[in-house]
Amino acid sequence: MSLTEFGIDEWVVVTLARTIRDGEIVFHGFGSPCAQVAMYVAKRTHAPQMVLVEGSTYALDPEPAFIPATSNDWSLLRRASHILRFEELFDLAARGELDRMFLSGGQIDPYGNTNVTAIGGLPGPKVKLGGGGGGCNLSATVGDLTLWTTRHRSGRALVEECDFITDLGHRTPLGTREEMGMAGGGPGTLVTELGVFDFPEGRMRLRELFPDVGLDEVVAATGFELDVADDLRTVAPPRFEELAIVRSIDKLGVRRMEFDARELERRFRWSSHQAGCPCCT
Amino acid sequence: MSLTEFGIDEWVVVTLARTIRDGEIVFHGFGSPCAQVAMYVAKRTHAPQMVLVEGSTYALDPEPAFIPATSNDWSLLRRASHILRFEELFDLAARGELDRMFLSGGQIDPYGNTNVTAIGGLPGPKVKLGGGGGGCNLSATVGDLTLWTTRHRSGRALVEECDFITDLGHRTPLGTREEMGMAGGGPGTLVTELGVFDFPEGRMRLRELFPDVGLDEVVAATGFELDVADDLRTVAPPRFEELAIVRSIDKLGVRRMEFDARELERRFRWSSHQAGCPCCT
Amino acid sequence: MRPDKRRTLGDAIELVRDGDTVAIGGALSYREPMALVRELVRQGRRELRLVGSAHGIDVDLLVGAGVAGAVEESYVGFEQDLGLAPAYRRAAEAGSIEIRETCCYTLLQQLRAAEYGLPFMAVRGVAGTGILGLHPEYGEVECPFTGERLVAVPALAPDVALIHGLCADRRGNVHLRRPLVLDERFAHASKRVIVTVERLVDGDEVAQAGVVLPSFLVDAVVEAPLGAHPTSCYPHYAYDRAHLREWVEAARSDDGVAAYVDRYVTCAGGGETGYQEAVGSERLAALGDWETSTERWMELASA
Amino acid sequence: MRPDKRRTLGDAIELVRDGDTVAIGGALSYREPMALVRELVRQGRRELRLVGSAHGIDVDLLVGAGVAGAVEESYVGFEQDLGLAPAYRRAAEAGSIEIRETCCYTLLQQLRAAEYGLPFMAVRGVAGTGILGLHPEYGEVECPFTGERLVAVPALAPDVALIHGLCADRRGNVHLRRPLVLDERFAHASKRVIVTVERLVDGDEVAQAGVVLPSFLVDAVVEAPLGAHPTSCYPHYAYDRAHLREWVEAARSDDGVAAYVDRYVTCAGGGETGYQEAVGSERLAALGDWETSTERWMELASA
Repeated sequence: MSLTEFGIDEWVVVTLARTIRDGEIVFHGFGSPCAQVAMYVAKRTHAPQMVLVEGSTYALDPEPAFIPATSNDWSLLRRASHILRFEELFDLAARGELDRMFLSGGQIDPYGNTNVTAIGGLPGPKVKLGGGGGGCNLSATVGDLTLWTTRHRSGRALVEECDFITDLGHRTPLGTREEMGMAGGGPGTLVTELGVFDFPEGRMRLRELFPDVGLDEVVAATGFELDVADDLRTVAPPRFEELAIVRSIDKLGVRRMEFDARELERRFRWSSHQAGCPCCT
Repeated sequence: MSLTEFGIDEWVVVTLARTIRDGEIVFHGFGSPCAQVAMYVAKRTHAPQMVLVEGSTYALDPEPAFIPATSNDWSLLRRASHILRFEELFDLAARGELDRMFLSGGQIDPYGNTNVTAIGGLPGPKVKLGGGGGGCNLSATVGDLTLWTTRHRSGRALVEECDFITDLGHRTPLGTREEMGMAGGGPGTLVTELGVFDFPEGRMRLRELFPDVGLDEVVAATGFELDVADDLRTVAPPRFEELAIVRSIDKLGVRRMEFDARELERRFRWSSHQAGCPCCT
Repeated sequence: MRPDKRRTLGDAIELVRDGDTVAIGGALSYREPMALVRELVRQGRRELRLVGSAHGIDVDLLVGAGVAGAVEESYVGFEQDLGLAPAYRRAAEAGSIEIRETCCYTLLQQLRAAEYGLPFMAVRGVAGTGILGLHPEYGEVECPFTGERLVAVPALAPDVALIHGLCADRRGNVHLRRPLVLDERFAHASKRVIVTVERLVDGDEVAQAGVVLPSFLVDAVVEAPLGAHPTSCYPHYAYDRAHLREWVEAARSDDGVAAYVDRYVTCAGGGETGYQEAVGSERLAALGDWETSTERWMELASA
Repeated sequence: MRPDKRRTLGDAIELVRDGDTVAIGGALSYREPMALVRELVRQGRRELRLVGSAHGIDVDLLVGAGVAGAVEESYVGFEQDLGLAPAYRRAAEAGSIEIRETCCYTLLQQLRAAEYGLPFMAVRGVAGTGILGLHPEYGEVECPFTGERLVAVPALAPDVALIHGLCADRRGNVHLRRPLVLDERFAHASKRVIVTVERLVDGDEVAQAGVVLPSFLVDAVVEAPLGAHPTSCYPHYAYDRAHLREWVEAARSDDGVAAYVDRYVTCAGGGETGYQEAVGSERLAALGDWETSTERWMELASA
């Protein structure tokens, strides 16, 4: 694919990358190729001083030749400055020094709570999902959370109430983060394949749309009353440099595993004047 | 010195060595040359399967070419199978898996409490001693403690009551070990330059005398009413093999640093028939 | 000399009793003690309570083969690649195993309590999540200094830890390389520790390589080359993604699991030799090629 | 590139403020951050609250030079060899510093609490000892599961940790070799971390040697060859026992301390160059000979 044409997978990755601020210590969970690739994009563009913590090896700032389909693989150690111990990663987070983490979920509610444990809850799940890894505690203390899902359009991802809360958003039935004594900032951004959300006062709000998505589609795909920003915008397009990095780091295309085949058919190209948003093709 | 003649320093070391049982995990504190040399003697004679943990490096089963006068020295790492982390040593002890530790003290009371913090107590010490290192907690949970002092004769070492309790014996003003919930067994043996004590029902009792020491001397040197075993014996003499090991491992003679010069003048030799105790010369 | 802790796979697994709480080392598709897992299946252990962080075929196979009674892992599956763990998912949905899902950090704190000889540890998170509701054994503790109320978790000392390492000596000094995942913590916190290694070597060699688990922690050591297959054991071999796919396909039905177990685990050849014959020696050898070039490694990673 | 954290010794020590709680790495006569200690003396810091495990000349010099206001170490001295720490002892007996003697393990648990982001940790021992009475800040906690009452100790996050390492890169990735003593825990628990190293090297070299303290923990890194002298920094040099003896003799009086400080610390040559000149380059070079033979090492060890 040329650099003048790109897919939603690449755009989502770049959009995730842009939630990272330079200098942050950032962690993606395992089994999270979009977030994983996004971190390399950020590191090589606007956030050279971020500390990139690999999701299962806990390698610091590696330079993998490719991203494998499993997260605990020696290919992800290449040129790492160090490999944190399991304990060190979690302690760093518990004492509030892990600045950002990426979290996804089979279900996400308006407060940004996520369910990666079981559709239908436990016991007696309808679908037993994989589980939350370290998210349950990490989500409580990490400085800032970037959420994402690539299954928004399914209508099953953004729900009024999670069947089970695995990872903490801004508020649970027990109260707010503050009331529960959780020091982390909670979700700041949610990126889906339809648009980008923020969390003013702890509740999800649609902030940006991808140009080939209508507001009505988002409303239809969302299981609760949708807050929409007054100045709803189009998601900023990726830059050539960012796309090039996505493709060079993710040679095997593992980021695409997160998307339905139909979503991957979405193609964007730069308008010739390069000023505004890319057009859908 | 020939192997038919030996000093009290060597005899004390060998006597300490014999308190170690084969297979035990054994630790000496730093600044404890007699205990340190004793552990190598045990390891190379009756306790080949003990795990020898060096006192400040936490090296396991090293084979040093010599014992230096400081405890945290790379010379004590030679041929070690492993070097435990600081945390690992203390956790091992806290969970009750460190079988034996050697402890000394500027003061030792009849229950085996020791003071290595301050003569005269704190604040306002008469003499500020070095401090207890890790003994305060270790003495609570280690399986068995071997105490020693080389200053018994001074009359200041074995006292009715410690001015300050640094390391736990069998009973403190707060109660017994059991009452305080301390899982370790407490002191099993005390070796001094005058004799050997055990702790039946948690109180010190003279069990064995060195052959050149009279009971009256021990009574005079001890600051509390002395319990004496009915079958008071002479300390078993060192074997040639043990002496040879003491001398080969402690080439610099650091064990002697623990003794007054006068004590080092005490010399023993094997009686020609080798049956009984050595005679003083 | 220290006692010789070398055992056969069969003898080592006799240290595991029905109903034991069993900690499994490694993670996901990385250095899982698969030879020991297969031996548990062969010996027909039952009602094991599995604990661990994020795992894959090890737990899925034990659940599928009816060895597990309860699963206290933070994740079981095959990531975005091969998706949910079919046997685990089916058992969970059927209610045939107890799902005690945990969080990596909570488990770490419970292991630390055991390792530190303390009856509990505090955690900052968990409150407000569904995980708390799955664990009536958790409690609460008030900080005597700040008055904060924190979730308290009890010490967890697994009955047995199963770990696959790179090399060891006969006394049980074990060399591992990072990532260590929870292997160290399991070894320190567990009552019994069984280690398989790619190679048994002499004491000097393991000391030179770097001992991570000292012998006094280890009860049995078994030489089991390829003992992590189909997960990776670098630098010896990459993971066998095609074999994992085969498992995931098979595990979609009880019959498929039975056929897999029959073909690979309890196969005629017997033991690990039989397993390796069933997988094929050429294919196993190819997994060692990862280091020859980036292209070769990518090829293996996308097999 | 990551920020360049290289600093001069003088600039680095400006991260330490009067009254700070300062953790000192190393132990006894091993790898203590003596160049930083001497710079604290040169800059005239006051009322520092020192924390650490078993230490020697570092603490004794800081006490002697009037830099320390409180000492929370588990031991200060020169073992059976050179005995009690004269300056520390004199200040303790005169009541001119606060003696907050601790136990290695208690300190570890307090550092762990800070490192784990928890307000307290429990310890098994301490009850029944005099150490408890020195620490009104300790408390008690009841286990929510067993009902046991344990001593609770509050989190201790030192303001600054001072550590001497083998090598580091400019970003602050630091290589240490075992024994690590509490260096790692200090680096994780402290608010600011200052590291001196024998050699500044490039990132590849420190990664190859093995990073023990990753750069994000480290605030300043200073190249200070011989920066642990007169304590050892293997493999570079053994400890200088004769120099320690000289200190112990000097430290028996305030005048002796002043003369030592004048000769070695604030000497005309200035800074560490002046220190090394005062000690003598031939003598310093000789300490590197430990590896030539066992006999030579024994000679150095009994100097």
